[in-house]
Amino acid sequence: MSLITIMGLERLSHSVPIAPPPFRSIGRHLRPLALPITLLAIWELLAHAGVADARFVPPLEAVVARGIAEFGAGGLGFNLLASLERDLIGFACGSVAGITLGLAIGFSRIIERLLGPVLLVHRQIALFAWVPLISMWFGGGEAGKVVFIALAAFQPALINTWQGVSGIPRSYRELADVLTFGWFDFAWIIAIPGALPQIFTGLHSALIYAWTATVGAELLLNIAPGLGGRMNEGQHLFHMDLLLLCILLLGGVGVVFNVVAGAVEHRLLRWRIP
Amino acid sequence: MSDPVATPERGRGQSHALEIADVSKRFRVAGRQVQALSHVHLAVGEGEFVSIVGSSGCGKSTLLRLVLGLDTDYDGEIRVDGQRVERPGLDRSIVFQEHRLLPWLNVEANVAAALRQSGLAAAERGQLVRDHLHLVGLEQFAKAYPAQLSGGMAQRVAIARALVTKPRFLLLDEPFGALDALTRLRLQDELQRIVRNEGTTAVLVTHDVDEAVYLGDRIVVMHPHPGRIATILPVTDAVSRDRSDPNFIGLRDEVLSRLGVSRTGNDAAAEVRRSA
Amino acid sequence: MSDPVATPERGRGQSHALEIADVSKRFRVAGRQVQALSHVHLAVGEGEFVSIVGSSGCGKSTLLRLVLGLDTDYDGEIRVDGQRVERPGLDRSIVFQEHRLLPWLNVEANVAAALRQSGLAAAERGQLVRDHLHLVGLEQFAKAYPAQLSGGMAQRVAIARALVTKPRFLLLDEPFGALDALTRLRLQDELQRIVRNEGTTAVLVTHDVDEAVYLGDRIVVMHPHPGRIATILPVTDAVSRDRSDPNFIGLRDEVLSRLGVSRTGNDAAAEVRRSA
Amino acid sequence: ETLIRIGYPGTGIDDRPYAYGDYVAVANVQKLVEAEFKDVPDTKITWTFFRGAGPALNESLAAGQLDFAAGLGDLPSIVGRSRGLQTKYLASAGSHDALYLAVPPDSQLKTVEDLKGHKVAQFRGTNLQIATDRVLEKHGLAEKDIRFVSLDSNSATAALISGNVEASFGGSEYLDLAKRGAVKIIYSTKNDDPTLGRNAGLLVTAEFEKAHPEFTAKVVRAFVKGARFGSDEANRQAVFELWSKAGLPVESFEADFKDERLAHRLSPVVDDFIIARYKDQAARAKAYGLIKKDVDIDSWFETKYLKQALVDLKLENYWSTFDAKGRKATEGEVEHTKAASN
Amino acid sequence: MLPAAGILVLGLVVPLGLLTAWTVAALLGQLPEQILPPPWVVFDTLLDGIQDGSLLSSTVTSLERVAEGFAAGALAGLVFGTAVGLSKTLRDFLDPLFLALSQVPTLGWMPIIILIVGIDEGLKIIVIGWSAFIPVVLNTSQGVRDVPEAYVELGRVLSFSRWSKLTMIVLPSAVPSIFTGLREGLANGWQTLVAVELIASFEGLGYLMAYGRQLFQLELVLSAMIVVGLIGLVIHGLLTLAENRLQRWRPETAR
Ligand SMILES: Nc1ncnc2c1ncn2[C@@H]1O[C@H](COP(=O)(O)OP(=O)(O)OP(=O)(O)O)[C@@H](O)[C@H]1O
Ligand SMILES: Nc1ncnc2c1ncn2[C@@H]1O[C@H](COP(=O)(O)OP(=O)(O)OP(=O)(O)O)[C@@H](O)[C@H]1O
Ligand SMILES: [Mg+2]
Ligand SMILES: [Mg+2]
Repeated sequence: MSLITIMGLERLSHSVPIAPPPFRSIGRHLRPLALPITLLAIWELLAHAGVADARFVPPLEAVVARGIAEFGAGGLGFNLLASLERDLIGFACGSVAGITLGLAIGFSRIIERLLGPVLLVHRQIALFAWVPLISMWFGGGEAGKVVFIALAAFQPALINTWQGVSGIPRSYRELADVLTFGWFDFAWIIAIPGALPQIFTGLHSALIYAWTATVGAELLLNIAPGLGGRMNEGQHLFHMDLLLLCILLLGGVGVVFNVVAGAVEHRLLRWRIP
Repeated sequence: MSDPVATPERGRGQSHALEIADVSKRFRVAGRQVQALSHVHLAVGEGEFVSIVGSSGCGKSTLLRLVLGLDTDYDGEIRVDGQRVERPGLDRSIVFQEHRLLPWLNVEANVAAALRQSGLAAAERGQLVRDHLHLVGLEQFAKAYPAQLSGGMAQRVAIARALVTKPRFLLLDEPFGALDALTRLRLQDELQRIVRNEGTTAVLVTHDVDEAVYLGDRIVVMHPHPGRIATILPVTDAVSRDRSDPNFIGLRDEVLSRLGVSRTGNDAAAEVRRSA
Repeated sequence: MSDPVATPERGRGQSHALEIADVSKRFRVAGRQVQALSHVHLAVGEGEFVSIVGSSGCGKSTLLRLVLGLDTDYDGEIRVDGQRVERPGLDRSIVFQEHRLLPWLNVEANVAAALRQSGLAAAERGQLVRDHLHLVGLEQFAKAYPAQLSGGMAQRVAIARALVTKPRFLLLDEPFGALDALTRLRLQDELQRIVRNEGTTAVLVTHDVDEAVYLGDRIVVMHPHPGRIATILPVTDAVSRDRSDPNFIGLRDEVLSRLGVSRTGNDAAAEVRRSA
Repeated sequence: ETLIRIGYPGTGIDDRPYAYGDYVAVANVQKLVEAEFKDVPDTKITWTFFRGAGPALNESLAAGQLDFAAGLGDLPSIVGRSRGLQTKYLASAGSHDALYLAVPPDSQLKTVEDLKGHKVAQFRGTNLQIATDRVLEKHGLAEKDIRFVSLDSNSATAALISGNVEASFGGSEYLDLAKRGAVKIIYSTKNDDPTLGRNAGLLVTAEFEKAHPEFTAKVVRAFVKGARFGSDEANRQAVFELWSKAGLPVESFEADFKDERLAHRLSPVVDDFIIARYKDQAARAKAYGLIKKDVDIDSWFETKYLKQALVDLKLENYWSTFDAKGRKATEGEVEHTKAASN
Repeated sequence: MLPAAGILVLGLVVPLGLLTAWTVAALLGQLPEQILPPPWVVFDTLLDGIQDGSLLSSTVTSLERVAEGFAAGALAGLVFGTAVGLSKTLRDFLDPLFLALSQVPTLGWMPIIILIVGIDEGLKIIVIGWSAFIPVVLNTSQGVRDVPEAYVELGRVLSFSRWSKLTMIVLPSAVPSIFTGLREGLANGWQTLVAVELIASFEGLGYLMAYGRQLFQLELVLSAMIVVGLIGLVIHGLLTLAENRLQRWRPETAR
C-alpha cells in the first residue's frame, strides 16, 4: 500500500486543476522520459563501472553503434518494416474480428450462452499450441503468420468488448429497446461508445499480444525477414548488443503504438472530458 | 380495495387504445416481497390524456415500464388495440424519470437517436431535431454534451427526444420535475398543444397536482402498499383550464385530499404541520 | 444589473457564516463561452435559511458546487468564517440534484458512508442511520440496493445521507423535486425542524416557489444569461408560515413575477398561455 | 505447372534461408536442382527453411505442403514414419555429424564421465536426445545419472554462459562460441565411436514419387551432384565459404572438419552403416517411448534413384562405404582428392 | 432469464457439435491421424496419462507454477494498476515505460532473465507473473480512471480518507474491469507457462505439449490442451462467482 500513500489520490482531491504555469507544463511533458533516461543512465554506469560483466551488459554506446551499423548496412530498418507490416495486418484482422464477435455476444444472450464457454476455453489454450494446426492449415508462410498474430489480437479484443458491452447500464439497454434499435443501431449508438473505454483497453492488450505474436510467429513458423529473426540471431550468437538493440526497438515501437492509440482514444472519448 | 371501473368518462376518443387489465407486479427486495402493483385496471381511449398521481414508491414508474413492454413478467395483461404488449415499439414513447441521455452523444445526436428507426430522410430528421430543440429552448446547446447541461436542460432534451418521433402513445414520468415555474408552464402548454394537434394518447405521471388537473382528461390517484388505483377522477369540461377557476381549485383539492393532503389548497400544509 | 446588497435581513444569526463575494464562473460549451455565474454576491448569516429560485440553467447548481469547494476555478471568492473555501469539508453537506447513491451499497450503507469520517462509535452510527431512515420513511428498505428503489425513494435516501452528519451548512439542490405532495410537505417540515433545532445554515435550491417562501428567511431570485442574482427578497416575520396567509401568497406571487410568471397566483398560467 | 517443393529442417543464424554442414546447402546455393529442371518447361522449384526444425517440417509434410525433405534428421523422420507419414527415404544427406560437449570456460569438468550428478542442458525430442543418450551409454552413464534440463538451443547457450547449466551437448554452433572464449569444448564424438554421430536423409513424399518418378530421379541427381562437389577436398575452401552464407564464420567449419574429410559426412550413399544406424535409432526411439509403433526401415528405403544417379554420373565408386559397425568397407575415389594448394 | 439447465445445454451445443463433427470425420477417414488424431485416441491418451500418473503430476507442477506466478503478478498488477490509475503524475512517469516494456515479447526477455535468475522455478514464476501483470495493470488502471466523476465528487464531499475512497468508491466501481484483467492475466499466465516449459523444463503440461509436438504425437498435445482448457474454465468459473458476489447490487435482469 505504500505506493498508494506516496503518490496519494491527488486526482481525487484536485479534479479540476488550476491551469499550470508554463514551466510546469514543460516539466510535465518531460515526465515520461524521466524514468527511461534514469534506467539508461544506470545501465551505462553499470557497464562502465565494471560492476556488470561486459558480455552481459554491453555499454550503451556499443548498442548505439550496433544500431547505426545495422540500420545502415544490415537492413534492420527493412526487418523492422517487415515485422510492423505483418503485425498491423494481423492486429487489424484479429481485433476487428474480436470486437465484432464481442459485440454479438454482448448483444445476444443466446449467442453468449452458445459461444461463451467455447471461447473461454479457447482463451486458456496457449497460442503456441495452435502452431502445428496453423502451419498445417495456412502454411508457415505469411498467411500462417498473419493468422497467428490475428489469433493473438483476437482474444483480448473479444474479451474486453464482451465485458464492456455487458457492463453497459441496464438503463441504456432499455433506452435502446424503447427506441426499437436493431442490432446495428444498438452497436453503433450504445454498445460501442458505451464500451469504448474497455474496448480500448482490449485494443491496448491486443497491440501488445500481436507484437509478441509477431516475434513468436517469426520464431516458430517459416523464416521471413523480421525483428524476430534478428533477435534470434542476437540470442544465438550471444551478441548482447544486438539483442538489447532489438529489445529497445520492440519497446520503442510499443511506445509509438501507445502514443497513437492514446491520441485516437482521447479523440473518441471526448465526451468524458467536458 | 374497490376496483374502480375504468371507463374513460371524458376521452376525446371512444375506443380503448390502451387497456391495463388486472395487472399485478411483485419485486423481491432485500429478501422481502414488495407488491409494486396490485390488480390495476385502466382503459385509456384514443387521444385521451390520463394523469397519474400517487405517493413515492406506489408503482407509477413500474406501471409505465409495463405499458412500454420493458418488463413482461407480471400478472394480468396490458393491451394496445386489443393486442398484448410484448415489447417496446415506436408507437410508444417515454420520458423516463431520470433523463437517460447518452453521455457520448451531444444534445442534437441524443434527440436524433430516436429517429434512427423512423425511415425519414436525413434532411427531414435534421429539421425535426432542430424544431424540437427550439421547442424546449435549447437550440444554442445543440452541440453540447449531457455532462455540460444543467439538470433541467437535460430533462428538456429528454422531452424533445420523446416528442420528436410523434408517437401515438406518450408516456411521461415526471417530465417537468426539474424545471422552473416559467419553463414548466410553457412546456405544459406546448405539450397540450402537441397532444391535441397530433391526437396523441398520453399518460402523465406527476407530483404536481395542478399539472395533473391542468393537463389530464382523467386523474388516476394511486395508493401505496400495495401499489393500486384508489380513485379515478374525471376532469369535466366544466373544470376548464383556468387554474384560478374555482372548479379547477376544487378538483385539485379533491385530488390532494385523496392523496392524504386534507383541507383545501394552501391550508393543506398547515394541516399537515399541525397533524405531524 | 445592480448588485443587490447582500445582507441578511432576517437571519437568526448575525455573523456572516458564508460569504460569496463577486463570484463569476465561465464554462466552454461546444466552442462557446457560457457565463454560468456573473458577479454573484451573497452573505449568509449563521443559522440562516436561504432559498434560491431561478430558471433552468441559470447557475444554481454551479453556485452550490462552488460553495462546496468541488470546483475552485472561478473568479471572486467564497469564504466560510472569513476563510477561503479550498475543498469540501464535513461542515458542508449537500443533497445533489441527482441522488448520487453508490449503486454497490445498500440504503443503510449509503447513509452510513457519510459517517465514515465522523469518528463516532459503530453503535452510535447505526442508531443515527436508523433514525434518519425512519425520518425519510425508509426503515423497511434499509437493505435494498439503489437499483431497487423508486426515484423518490432514492432521493429520500440522499436526504437522509446529507442530514445524518448534522452538518453546519446544508446545501440542498431540489431535494424534494421527485416527491409527492404529501411526502414533500412532511419532509419540508422535518427539514425546518432539524434546521431550527441544530442551528444549521441552509441554502436551498428549488423550483417550488411555495417551498422557497415557506422555508426561506430570504429568497434569492436568479436570472440567466449570464447567471446572476436579480433580487433578494426577505421573508419578514409578518409573512408567517401559513401558506394560505395573504402575505404568504403575496410574497409568492412577487417571487413568481420576478421569475417572469406575471400576474397573481393561479392566473399566471393563463397569462403565459395567452402570451405564448 | 508442376511445383517441386523442397523443405529443409533448419535455418542459418539470424534465420537466414541457408543451410550449412551438408550437401543440401551446396545444391541450394549452386542452384543444382533448378539447373536440372532447366529443360523441363512449366516446373518451379521452391525452397522452405524451417525454424522449428524436424517437427515443423513433419507438420508441413503432413499438411501436404512439401514434396521433398532434404536433410531431415533421423529421429524426426522416424517419428514421422511411425505416425503414418507416407514418405520414401531416397539418400543419405549427412552422416557422422559430430556432437560437442560445451562447458563454461572456467569449468572443472573434463570428460563425459565427469557429468555424473551435474546439471546439463538437452533439447528433448530432437535427434540430439538420442545422440546424447548414446554418448552417455558409451561412457557408462544413464539419463538418470545426470540432472537434465530441457532447453532449446538458444536458451541452452544463455544458460551455459550464465552458468545456469554446467554443460550442454550441441552441434558446430558451439565452435564459434568456443573460439570467442565464451565456452570450452571438452568432448566431441569425432574421435569416439563412429556410430555416435547424427544422421540425416533425403526424403520424398510417396505421393510425389508415385506421380513423378522422373522428377524424383532428377532431384536425386541434382543432390548427388551437390554431394560430389562438396565431397571433393579440392573444393574444401569453396564449400566452407558457401556454408558461411548461413552466418557462421568459416573458422567454425574449419574447426568442425578439422582432421576430417568432407566426404566422411557428405556422402549420399546408403550403405550398411546407414541402414544399421536407422534401425538402431528406430529401436531406441521405441525403447525410450518416443514412438509407439515399430518402424519398418527396409520398406522405407527406396535407393533405386540414388543408384541410377550414381551410374548416370559415373560415381558408383566415388564414395567409400562403411559396414554396420562403422568400419570402412570399400575405399572410394574421393579419398584421393587433394585440397587445392593455396 | 433462462433456467440453469438451459444455460448448461446451450453452452454444450457448440462443443458437442464440434466433437461430433470430429468423430464423424475420423470415422469416415477424412482426417489423417497426423493432422488430427481421432477423439478416442485422445481419450485413451488422456486415460493413460491419468492412470500412470504422468498427466496428474504434470498438472500439479504446472498448477503450482501458474498459481505462484499468477498470484504474484496479479497482486502486483492490482497495486500498480490502481496506483497509476489514480495518479496522473505517476501515470506520466511510469506509463510509457511500462507500455514499452510490455511490448517486448516474453520470448525476448527470456535470455536476459535467464542470465539474472537462472532457469529454475524462479524464472517460471517471474515470467508467468510478468505476463499476468500486464493485463491486470492495463485493465485495473482503466477501470480506476473510469470511475464516474459523480462518485469521485461524492467521496470528496463526504471527506473520505484515501482508504475510504479506494474501498468505497474506486475499487467497487472498477470491479468489472479488474476481473477482466484477472481473467486475461490468468489466460496469459497459462500461455506463458506453456512457452516457458517448452524452453526450459522437464515436466509440466506445457512441456507435455512441446514434447508431443516434437514427437508428432498430437494426441498428447490435445490431451494436455484439454486439461489446460478445463482448468482454465474452472478457475474462470471461480472468478465469475467471486465477481458476481461482489456485484450483487447489479439488477438481475442485466439485459
Ligand atoms: N460541467 C460543465 N461544463 C460546461 N458547462 C456547464 C457545466 N456545468 C454547468 N454548465 C453550464 O452552466 C450553466 C448553469 O448550469 P447549472 O447546472 O448551474 O444550472 P441550474 O441553475 O442548476 O439549472 P437547473 O435548474 O436546470 O438544474 C448551464 O448553461 C450549463 O450548460
Ligand atoms: N428493479 C426493481 N427491483 C426491486 N424493486 C423495485 C424495482 N423497481 C421498483 N421497485 C419497487 O417497486 C415499488 C414501486 O416503484 P416505482 O419506481 O414504480 O415507484 P414510483 O411510484 O415511480 O415512485 P416515485 O414517485 O418515487 O418515482 C418500490 O417499492 C420499489 O422499491
Ligand atoms: Mg417513479
Ligand atoms: Mg441544477
